[in-house]
Amino acid sequence: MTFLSFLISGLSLGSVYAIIALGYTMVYGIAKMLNFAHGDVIMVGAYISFFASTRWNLPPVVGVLLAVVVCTILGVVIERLAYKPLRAATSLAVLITAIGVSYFLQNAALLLWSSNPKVFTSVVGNASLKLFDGRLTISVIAIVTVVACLIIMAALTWFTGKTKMGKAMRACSEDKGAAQLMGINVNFTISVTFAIGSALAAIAGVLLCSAYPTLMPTTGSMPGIKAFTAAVLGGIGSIPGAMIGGILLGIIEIFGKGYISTQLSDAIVFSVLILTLLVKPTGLLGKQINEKV
Amino acid sequence: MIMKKTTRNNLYTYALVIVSFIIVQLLISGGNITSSLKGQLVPICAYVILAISLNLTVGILGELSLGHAGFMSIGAFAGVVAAISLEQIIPITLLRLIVALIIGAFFAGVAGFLIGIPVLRLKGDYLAIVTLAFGEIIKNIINILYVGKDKEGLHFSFLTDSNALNLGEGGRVIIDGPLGITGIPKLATFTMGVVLILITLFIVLNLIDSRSGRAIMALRDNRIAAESVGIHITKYKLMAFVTSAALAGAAGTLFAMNYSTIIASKFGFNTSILILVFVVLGGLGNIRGSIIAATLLTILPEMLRQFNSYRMLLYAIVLILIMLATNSDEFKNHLRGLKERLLPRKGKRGAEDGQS
Amino acid sequence: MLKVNDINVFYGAIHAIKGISLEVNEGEIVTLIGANGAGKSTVLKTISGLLRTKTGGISFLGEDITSTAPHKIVERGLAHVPEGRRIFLQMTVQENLDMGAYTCPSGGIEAEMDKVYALFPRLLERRKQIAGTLSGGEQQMLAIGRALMSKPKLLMLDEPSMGLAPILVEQIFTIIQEMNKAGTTVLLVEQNAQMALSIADRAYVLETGSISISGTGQELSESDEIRKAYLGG
Amino acid sequence: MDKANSTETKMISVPSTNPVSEGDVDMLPVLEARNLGINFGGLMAVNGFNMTINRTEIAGLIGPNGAGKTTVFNLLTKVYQPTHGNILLDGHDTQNMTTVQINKAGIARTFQNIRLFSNLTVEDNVKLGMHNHINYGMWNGILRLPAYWKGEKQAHEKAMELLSIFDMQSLAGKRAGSLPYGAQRRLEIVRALATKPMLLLLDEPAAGMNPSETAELMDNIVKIRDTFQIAIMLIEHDMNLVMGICEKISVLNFGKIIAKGTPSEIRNNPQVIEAYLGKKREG
Amino acid sequence: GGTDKAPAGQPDAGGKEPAASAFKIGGTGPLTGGAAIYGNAAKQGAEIAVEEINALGGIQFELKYEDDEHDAEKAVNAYNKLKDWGIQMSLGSVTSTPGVATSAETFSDRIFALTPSASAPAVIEGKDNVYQMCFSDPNQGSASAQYIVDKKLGTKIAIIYKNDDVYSKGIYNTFVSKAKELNLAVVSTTTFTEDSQTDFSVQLADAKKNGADLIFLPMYYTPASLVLQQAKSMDYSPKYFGVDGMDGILTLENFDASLAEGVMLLTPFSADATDERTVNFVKKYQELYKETPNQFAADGYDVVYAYKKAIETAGITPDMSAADICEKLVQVFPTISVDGLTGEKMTWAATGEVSKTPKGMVIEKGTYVGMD
Ligand SMILES: Nc1ncnc2c1ncn2[C@@H]1O[C@H](COP(=O)(O)OP(=O)(O)OP(=O)(O)O)[C@@H](O)[C@H]1O
Ligand SMILES: Nc1ncnc2c1ncn2[C@@H]1O[C@H](COP(=O)(O)OP(=O)(O)OP(=O)(O)O)[C@@H](O)[C@H]1O
Ligand SMILES: [Mg+2]
Ligand SMILES: [Mg+2]
Repeated sequence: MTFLSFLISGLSLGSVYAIIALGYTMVYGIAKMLNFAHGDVIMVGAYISFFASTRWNLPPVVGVLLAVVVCTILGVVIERLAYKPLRAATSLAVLITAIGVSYFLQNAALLLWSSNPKVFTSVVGNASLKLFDGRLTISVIAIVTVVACLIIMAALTWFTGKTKMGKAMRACSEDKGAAQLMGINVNFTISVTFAIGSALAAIAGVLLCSAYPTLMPTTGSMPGIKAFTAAVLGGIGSIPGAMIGGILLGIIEIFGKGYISTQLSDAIVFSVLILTLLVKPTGLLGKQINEKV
Repeated sequence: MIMKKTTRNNLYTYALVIVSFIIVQLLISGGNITSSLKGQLVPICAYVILAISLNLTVGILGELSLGHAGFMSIGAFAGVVAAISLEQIIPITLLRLIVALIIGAFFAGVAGFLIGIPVLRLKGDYLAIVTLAFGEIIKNIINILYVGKDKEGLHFSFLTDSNALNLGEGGRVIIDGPLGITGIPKLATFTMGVVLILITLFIVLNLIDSRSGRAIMALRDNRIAAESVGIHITKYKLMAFVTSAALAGAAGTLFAMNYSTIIASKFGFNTSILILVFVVLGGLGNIRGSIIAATLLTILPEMLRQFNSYRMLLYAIVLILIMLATNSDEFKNHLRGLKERLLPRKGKRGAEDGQS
Repeated sequence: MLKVNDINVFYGAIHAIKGISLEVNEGEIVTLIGANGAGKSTVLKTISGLLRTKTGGISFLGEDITSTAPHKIVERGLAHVPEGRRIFLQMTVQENLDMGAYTCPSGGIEAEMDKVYALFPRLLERRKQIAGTLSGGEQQMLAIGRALMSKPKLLMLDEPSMGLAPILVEQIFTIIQEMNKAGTTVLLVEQNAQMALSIADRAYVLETGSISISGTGQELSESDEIRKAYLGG
Repeated sequence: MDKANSTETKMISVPSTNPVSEGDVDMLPVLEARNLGINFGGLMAVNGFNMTINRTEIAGLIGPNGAGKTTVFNLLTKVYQPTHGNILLDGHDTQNMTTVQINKAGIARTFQNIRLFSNLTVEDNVKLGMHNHINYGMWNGILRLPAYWKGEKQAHEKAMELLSIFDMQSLAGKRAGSLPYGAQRRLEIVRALATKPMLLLLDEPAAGMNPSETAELMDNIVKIRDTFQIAIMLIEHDMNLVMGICEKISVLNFGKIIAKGTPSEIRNNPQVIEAYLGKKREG
Repeated sequence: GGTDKAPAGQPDAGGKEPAASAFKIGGTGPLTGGAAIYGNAAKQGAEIAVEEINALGGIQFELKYEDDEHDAEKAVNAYNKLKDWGIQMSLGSVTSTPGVATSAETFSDRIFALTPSASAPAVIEGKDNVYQMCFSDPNQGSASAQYIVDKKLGTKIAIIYKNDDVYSKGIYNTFVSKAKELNLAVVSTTTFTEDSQTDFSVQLADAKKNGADLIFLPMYYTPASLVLQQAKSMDYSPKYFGVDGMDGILTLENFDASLAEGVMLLTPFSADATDERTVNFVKKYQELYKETPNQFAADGYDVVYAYKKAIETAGITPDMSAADICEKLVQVFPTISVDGLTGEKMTWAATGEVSKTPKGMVIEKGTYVGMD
């Protein structure tokens, strides 16, 4: 029974990572940049949803929608102002700018919303399912998160694989110049990518804080890094990979804590990551692209 | 023979460091330096060395590392443990500091070697994430490491607490898990820091401009071609990585010896990123740039203190603007346009002021 | 159809194109020849909008496109097979061709693709292969095929014969001529000046960023100066 | 320098058809490929490939696009490990050798898509070719011991000498990536030569060159063979070049050799005309 | 940032005001970053005290807080900045790791320091001029164990502590050794870190599995609120015993107070206390900062009043140098007794350690109730 309950905790934590990782991998796979500010967009999304329900008394659904809208706009604006001017620069330059944006968002949140943590009200309430005479509890939010994660993954897979915009995104990710020569509006495509990534960040923020309800200006940064790790574990740019990576990461974290040592849990998670990459150097589902000589 | 362009360039770099040192010394002896700046001299030296050493990995070898602070951390802890345990054996502080620096560099170098062997087979972002992972693992391990000394020598223990060290009479706990090390003798000096920068420069610049350095840069530019001319990939990757780690270790010792306390959490992802910011801002492969960027960006947050709570927000904005200004043609054009538009307007505004 | 009027192009401080004017009329094959580094590719990139002119203007089908975004220019019927192929290395052959038809309504894509496969049967064989693992020549075929997918009015080719087997070079030139007969105007950049001149209606010779000579294909291939400098004779 | 250059040019003005000079050359072939093959997920890109190359021979490898020519080079240099067959280099089997070891053992190559160290100078590119012939280690370099100065001086002189083959001394300080295309191709050849190979593999050395540049290149290839007394194998689609300087030619189609022989034999081989040359006359 | 407003009527242009009439006091604390709550609270508490005292018209203070981002290096920078400004008495650092670093500096610079809340023993160890306003960690740990045994609150104890945190680990250490001494059974010990402080399911499962009836939570209230919430969703309802860092849990915006029902803690301060001083302070704090003060704010407030008392006792004037002030304070501090928000008749040992009686509190219906 402990095993099962650990597994469920792992799944729940993992699917939060997975949802963040999906947004991460989207931007990462297409704009070819490590958007270290992604975690902070999550934080903004969570704050918006928080204020919607506690201050403005809006129903949860409206709150989530509002968060999605605000984050989408935020993502696009950030892209336009901070990343677009760097299209021609090295990817490291963009990475550092993203870190600047991350600092900016955190400190702006600190000034606007104070450092005092807020307790998030779960958008689906705190209900839980009890199985085996109550020896096993599964919270509704865990189920919602896993389901949301699956839906988002399926939708993204369909979107990038089957739609015209999805194809344009793949083309941009490989060669922006050549994509332009195909008649693709590269700037618009990348904006759309950021819009989607940020909308997902808003949803991730709401779900993250519904499951783990403390909200502070730094709430997004650690899950952001974990999700980045998850995205790489699953294989950069691979949508199912991000999902599997996220869930595995959550499960490993919980099992590592539960069966080995809580003191070593971070080391365990990262060791598994390293071992996995040594065996599969491009992540679990990453494509092994051999350079033709 | 006419001096090579690189040689001349390198001389400028040494001169920059030496002249800055002399100026600062003059300021100090004239009493014209604020405590704030004076307090930052040693950390600036440490960050300069860290930036130079990371530039060796990122700029010269061309591999993104997100765990450089891990090596700094190993150097800091190993060096301080050495300095504390050698207190009686080597009473001369300068000598003890030097020994500590060497030990810090050695342990970090060994860690670089052990990590480098598996890691350097990976490519690009995968390698980056693994360096990040190692940085976090190092942090985690030091957090559960207990080291103490007594008459019988050093004692080690993992996971439990300092009691498990079973120290004898008069024993002293040196590393106390997450509590880190407290009561560190403040041996680091600005002069020593500058000397260490010069040594670092000597090693790195000479390495780059030699047969081995060429091979390292060849790997960066084109791995397949490098193999085709008979360059042993792993050997040179390791050479760069280990050198970089060892120098970071020495910098870590220097850094730690400037504060009375260090804890492992200090050397996490954020510090690694900070060092990376120095490197990218100074320019990949540009050693002098690293020195300047590390110095300016270490001082910048202190300069912004007058803005109180807006300080870190401004820091973020300045960082973004610098990145845009140095890397974006589009942004440069905007700036130029803005200047052209502002200049005449400035004149107009002056006129308005005159009227009112 | 295409009018390039006194353009100047810079790479940072390097003045790569120094006041070039040229014209391509509907139905023509025009070729641009010149030594390595003369600026041929730069001219094409400027026309398709990948690079911007500092001064001067470009018009296509009577409309000014000097500062039109590249994807808009493609929509107007101009296709560019860039130097170095620039195919999407991680996509399959078929996906690459699909991308070529990005601006087209999805209806006619199949038919167009069949035409390309008919031109290059090797691509049909390798339809599912990842483009990055194709041989050099196969990649070149794919690059040309991809440009044809958009049914361009004006096709600009940058060294299409590079790396191709002799038999294929001939084929490519035949294809160019056939397409031209079917109504596509062609602007061709070639190292293989002899063959280029033999199919061209008109030609321009580029020398370090400016046009030194222009004339009909025949005139130029008979000129001694040209023979010496570019035809290896 | 100038003087040496002019004498050398004289020496190669008439391409010799029988370069094998007396005594000192061992009659063992430099390279022997036996039944070489590789399989890419079901596709036999090269299949049953046999070939010998003698010392100081210039051999050509031609064939339609995608025939497997570059793949043969990749097999010989162990970029890919062959799934079938053996390669004997100087009589020794090269099984289990890596690309680096192959280069040390005496094969150097250029690439179809230019692969220079584009951010380094031209001189450094050549010095990297000499990497294994410059004998000082890391500490000698860092501490600037005498071995460093001596090694670098020799390397510099040797690099200049090699660059002079293509008259490129004046470009020594330039960034390799900034060179015009043709010069980049030539630099790749110089870099390969600097590794002191017994066998030099050139993959489409004339691609992207105009006819007059190609003519110059032909002279230089022959000159290289004569000065360094090495064997050269080249892939090329420019028939003027192949027919002009190759002493023997192999034709590959669908991974298999379909013809071998002298230029004139190949030129008139109907199978080769059908698969590769086309009807057009060759100059 | 209210620092510039706080010292009412003080012209803050330049340090060379005629015959310095105000004492320059200042400290460092995390005003940005993940620990910003603590720094800002201490700062704001101190600001209120300064305002009150300045309004009386007697002793005048000029207060300055610098951001240390909860980092030793930044704290030393911040401290040096205060030195340049002309600090005469220091409020040390708000958190422990920076506190250890800055106290070493104040010690060698001979500037007196009284830290509101840096509770690690290393902060004051071997430094005659560094004092603490809060309990030191060992005291809290052993006092908690003692209290649990004395009041028979639990027999099987589980502990969850923060493995990479000086405060948490410090309390844990002494709690465990005291528990051993008192034969209090610790049946489950688990940890978490800064990087993994979202999910406590494993830690709670371990406690539950080992039948713990009381969980000791030596941690700050933010992670603690998650522990409570997750335990509830697991249907696990042991008793909880917290430390002073737990105070503040009820001030969390939107916190479901029912989760904290029955949580016990040893804390010197509670915002719900009904004494006049507390009521007055809480009211002012809420007006100014729109938040309910936590214990850090109270400590900050008390530090300023302790300084006032010491200044009055020792007869210190603002024109004295920091070093002179320091020598006087070193003499006078062990002798004074201060009434504050966090304790009546607080006194100090010459080691710098405070002596005040912690109050055992239990949370009932969303308010603190004394436990005795
Ligand atoms: N990205 C660039 N940055 C700087 N200079 C460049 C760049 N691209 C080209 N150049 C320079 O511009 C000039 C023209 O180059 P371009 O590529 O147009 O020549 P080309 O005629 O197409 O030559 P080739 O036959 O080699 O393709 C050359 O001198 C080249 O070095
Ligand atoms: N890594 C690989 N994976 C799959 N197929 C490959 C790979 N490398 C080469 N091929 C296939 O093997 C065949 C031979 O390729 P190769 O590059 O050797 O051709 P080539 O003779 O050099 O042609 P070209 O003259 O066009 O350069 C091609 O059909 C190519 O698609
Ligand atoms: Mg070109
Ligand atoms: Mg090939």
